[in-house]
Amino acid sequence: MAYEVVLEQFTGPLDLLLHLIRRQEINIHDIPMALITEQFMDYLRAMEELSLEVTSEFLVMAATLLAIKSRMLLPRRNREQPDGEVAAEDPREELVRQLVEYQRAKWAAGALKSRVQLQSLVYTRPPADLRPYRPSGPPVTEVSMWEMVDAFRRLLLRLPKEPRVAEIKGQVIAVEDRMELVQTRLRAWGRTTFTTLLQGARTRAELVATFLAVLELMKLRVIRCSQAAPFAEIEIVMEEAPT
Amino acid sequence: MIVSLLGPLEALLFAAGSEGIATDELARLLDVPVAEVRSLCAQLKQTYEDRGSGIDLVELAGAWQLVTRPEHAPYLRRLATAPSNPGLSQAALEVLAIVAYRQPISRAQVEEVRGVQSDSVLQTLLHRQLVCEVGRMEAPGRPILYGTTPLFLQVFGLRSLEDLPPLPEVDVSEDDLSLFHIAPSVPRD
Amino acid sequence: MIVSLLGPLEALLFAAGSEGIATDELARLLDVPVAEVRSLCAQLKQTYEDRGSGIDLVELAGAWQLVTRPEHAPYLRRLATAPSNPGLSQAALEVLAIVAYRQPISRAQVEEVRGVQSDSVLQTLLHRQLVCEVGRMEAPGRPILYGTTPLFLQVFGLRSLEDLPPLPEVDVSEDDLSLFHIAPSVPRD
Repeated sequence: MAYEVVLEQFTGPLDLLLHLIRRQEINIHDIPMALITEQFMDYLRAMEELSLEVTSEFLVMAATLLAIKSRMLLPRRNREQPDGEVAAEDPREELVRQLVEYQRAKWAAGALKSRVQLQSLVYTRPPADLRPYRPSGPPVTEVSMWEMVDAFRRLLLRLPKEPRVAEIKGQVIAVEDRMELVQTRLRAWGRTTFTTLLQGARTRAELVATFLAVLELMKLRVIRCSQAAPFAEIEIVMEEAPT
Repeated sequence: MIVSLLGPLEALLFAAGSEGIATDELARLLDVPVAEVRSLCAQLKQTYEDRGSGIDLVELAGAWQLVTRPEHAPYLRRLATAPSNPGLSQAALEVLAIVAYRQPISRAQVEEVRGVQSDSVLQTLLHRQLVCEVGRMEAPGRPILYGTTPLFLQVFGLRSLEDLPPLPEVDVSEDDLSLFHIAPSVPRD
Repeated sequence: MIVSLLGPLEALLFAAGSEGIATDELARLLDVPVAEVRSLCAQLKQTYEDRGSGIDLVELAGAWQLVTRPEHAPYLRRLATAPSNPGLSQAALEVLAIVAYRQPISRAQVEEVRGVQSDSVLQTLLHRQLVCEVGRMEAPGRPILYGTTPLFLQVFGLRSLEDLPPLPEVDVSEDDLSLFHIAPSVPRD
């Protein structure tokens, strides 16, 4: 199936859903969940293929759609209305309410956009220099320096806060390196124990990598492990070199 | 008497330029009641219209202001200084629209309508002084409530919030929406 | 045809502000011969006279310029001394503060800090001779750099720029700020 490559940026999952609904000319109050869910998932897949970031909100919406879709397949539970009437509960109800609300917001955003576009065609002029009309004295008398400082401080407060960035330094510990290390040790010492090997490890990642290295070396039949009794020390020796 | 005040009114508005003058301030400057200021402004606006003037009189964010007419923008664009198009993203327009129509509103409420995190967009709008904090909600955590600023009214050419186009009551028809589509000429199917 | 250009002419002159526009520049902007510009300007001037407008069109030093009429000076005097029109708007104070503390600074840099277009505010400050051009930036387009003037020091009672109170660089705690918001009685010297 050929994806329609929509390079339009959707502002969120509701925006995308609304687009799909409009494209299919679907009644918003009667959304065919299977179809829409499938198309939504297709779109996410296409986004991934294009290496576009799929934010968590899209994934949450995908899960919601799947949940609604599966609930649609179940026999409808009935629920008692306040007036005693029994009405079938539609699993889509909340989603429809959200979509209708969002649709209104989108309409309003469009209305604002055309207004700002119109307004950008309107020019004005800077205020005239009224100094000649002032009786006497300096042009600005009613402001003190502190008012200006206050203005600047208020501005500083208004500035967007710098996003806090925590740098996570990843220390990459390759299993291959650990395998190399284990073999070096064994060549030097002839034999060792599992505990001894792990003693040098300073981080969880190092522990895991060393453990994986031992497993891998066992699988490759480079080393042999033996244990005298349950929970006893695991002894590690080099396999006899194949002759 | 009334006619003779049209000249002073125009001179005052001309001198005030982009700062504009509020109705009550004009009443003080011209020494007439507020109602008469409104009538004078209406007359001046009509005069401009009647003679196909390049100037128009508008009320923006509570202040009367002389501006050029949109249809003359092509000529004015050739002058060096152009008014800024604030260049708001689709997301920013969405948040702004929700704040404008639903104010006072908390960030969480904005996000509920949009279905998407809106923190950074809101920060941008705050910084650009299109929205501001207007109070706190009486709820756990006392979340900040946001509203629009006078600059918002100015940028969007609104006299007041009542000037916002009314929201479609229930459903928006396909046609209404397509008006605001960016590229309706691109076939969608 | 000629009539229809009166609107654009008026819009251009209005937006040009106190600098005015030279005849040949108007000819270029309106795409008509110089002789026609003169005729159009004469017509516009006549229009203002006929309706007792507050505006007049004059030719000063080769540039056409819209001005207010001398007979309306008493009203403008009121505007100039209006108590509700203190020297500088909040926006002007903000721009002035940025220029004062960060000079030399370009308009684009001021706008970056404020997040709002600051062209007309900067114009106002230039006009009031509180800021002035101090050079050009070595950057594409060689943007103008602004700084404060001697008049700025005089108006704010400063011996030199070193007299400006030091500012907290980035992190201003809420408490610090509220001190400044509420208590302007902080000793001034």
